[in-house]
Amino acid sequence: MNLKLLYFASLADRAGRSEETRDSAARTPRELYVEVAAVYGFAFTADRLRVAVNGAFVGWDHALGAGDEVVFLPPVSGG
Amino acid sequence: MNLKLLYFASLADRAGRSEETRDSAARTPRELYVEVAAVYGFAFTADRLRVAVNGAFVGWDHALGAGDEVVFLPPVSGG
Amino acid sequence: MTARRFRLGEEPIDVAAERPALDHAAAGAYASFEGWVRDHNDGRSVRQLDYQAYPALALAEGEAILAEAVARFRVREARCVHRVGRLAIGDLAVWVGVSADHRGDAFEACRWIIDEVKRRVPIWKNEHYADGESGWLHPT
Amino acid sequence: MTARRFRLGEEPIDVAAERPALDHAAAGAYASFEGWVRDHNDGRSVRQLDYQAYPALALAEGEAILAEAVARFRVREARCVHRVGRLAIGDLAVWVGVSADHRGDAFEACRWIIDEVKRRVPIWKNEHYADGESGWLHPT
Repeated sequence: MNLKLLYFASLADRAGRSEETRDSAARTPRELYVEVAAVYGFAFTADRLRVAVNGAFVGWDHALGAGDEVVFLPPVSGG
Repeated sequence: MNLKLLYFASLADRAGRSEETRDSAARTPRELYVEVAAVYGFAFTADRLRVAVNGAFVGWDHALGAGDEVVFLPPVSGG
Repeated sequence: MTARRFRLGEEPIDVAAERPALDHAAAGAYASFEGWVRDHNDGRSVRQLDYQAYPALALAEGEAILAEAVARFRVREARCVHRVGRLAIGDLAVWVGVSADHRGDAFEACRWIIDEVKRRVPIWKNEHYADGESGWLHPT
Repeated sequence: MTARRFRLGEEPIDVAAERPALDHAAAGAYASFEGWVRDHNDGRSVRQLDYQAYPALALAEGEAILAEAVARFRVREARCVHRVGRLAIGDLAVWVGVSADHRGDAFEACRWIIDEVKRRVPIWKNEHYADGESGWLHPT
């Protein structure tokens, strides 16, 4: 199914893009992160990231649906 | 000797004046406060007041000199 | 719907313009915090920086923090504005304002809000150093 | 001689005009406190109030407090202005501003300064109540 991914900060730098649409078999954010981390060589382990789907924080085993917007959030540094 | 006294807040209200020059035999602020408290009926005991001479805090047994400016300071309420 | 308590700002934050939202005749205390861009961090000389936000989630999470603050502390009102985009040394990066009847509550709520904003809101800082390097900060 | 850090103000306090004294390229944090005239105190409705100071000693004691704050806390600069004279509901009675490299120091110093000013500086408040009475406050 098609998923939309947004990338921020160092993840965007590493991926070389700020968004993409992927056709993925991942059923959860956990599976999706394994997939994209391998593609782009993301160094973060999942425990250092948070994940949001459609603009809200979710757990790593949240069930993904077609068309979902998925974001892996590296540690924040605002303020 | 002549001493100048300034009165603030409720002490000024009670004394009916904000300053006066007194010819007093008081050798210390402690003795001077007993004198003026009797004259004006000040209700504060000395332990609730601070005393300043010539613009600086002093102890109650500070030696007064002719022409000193003496102020008995009731509890403050700025801020 | 009430006015937003948390906002992202593309333009310089006008603190004076934010203040009327905090006025309240029963409020005797106002505490505020401002984060300014420093010329150094971790021993490196900083020239400028960029803040990037994930806007949809940053706005929702910031609004949730301000609502929590109003519920947790005895405050009358609380607001926060965070800049995004490029900032120079001395620029105002984030502002928090809190009004309350008593000063203890105003200080505690203000401190709590900036701590939570820094901990939870999806905003990232990219520092540009004097040596030409730059880097996104991801505190552990 | 350096500029005074503590002042008494006969006119409304212009916070924006006070701010440049606190700017510092190394300062990442600014905390401020403002005391506003409330419409009530101890269950009584307040219409207006007067602040009276013993100016010579208030200025000396205020300056001593600000110097102590700069010595005790890791701050870049600290300032305070306290109004005297007649004030109305909502008027700004006292302002404290502190800049520091880190926010914890800015908050702690700002809180300490307003606490010490309220405890030590010879300034008195006369509240005028809605029922026509008035009274000098002398907290125990």
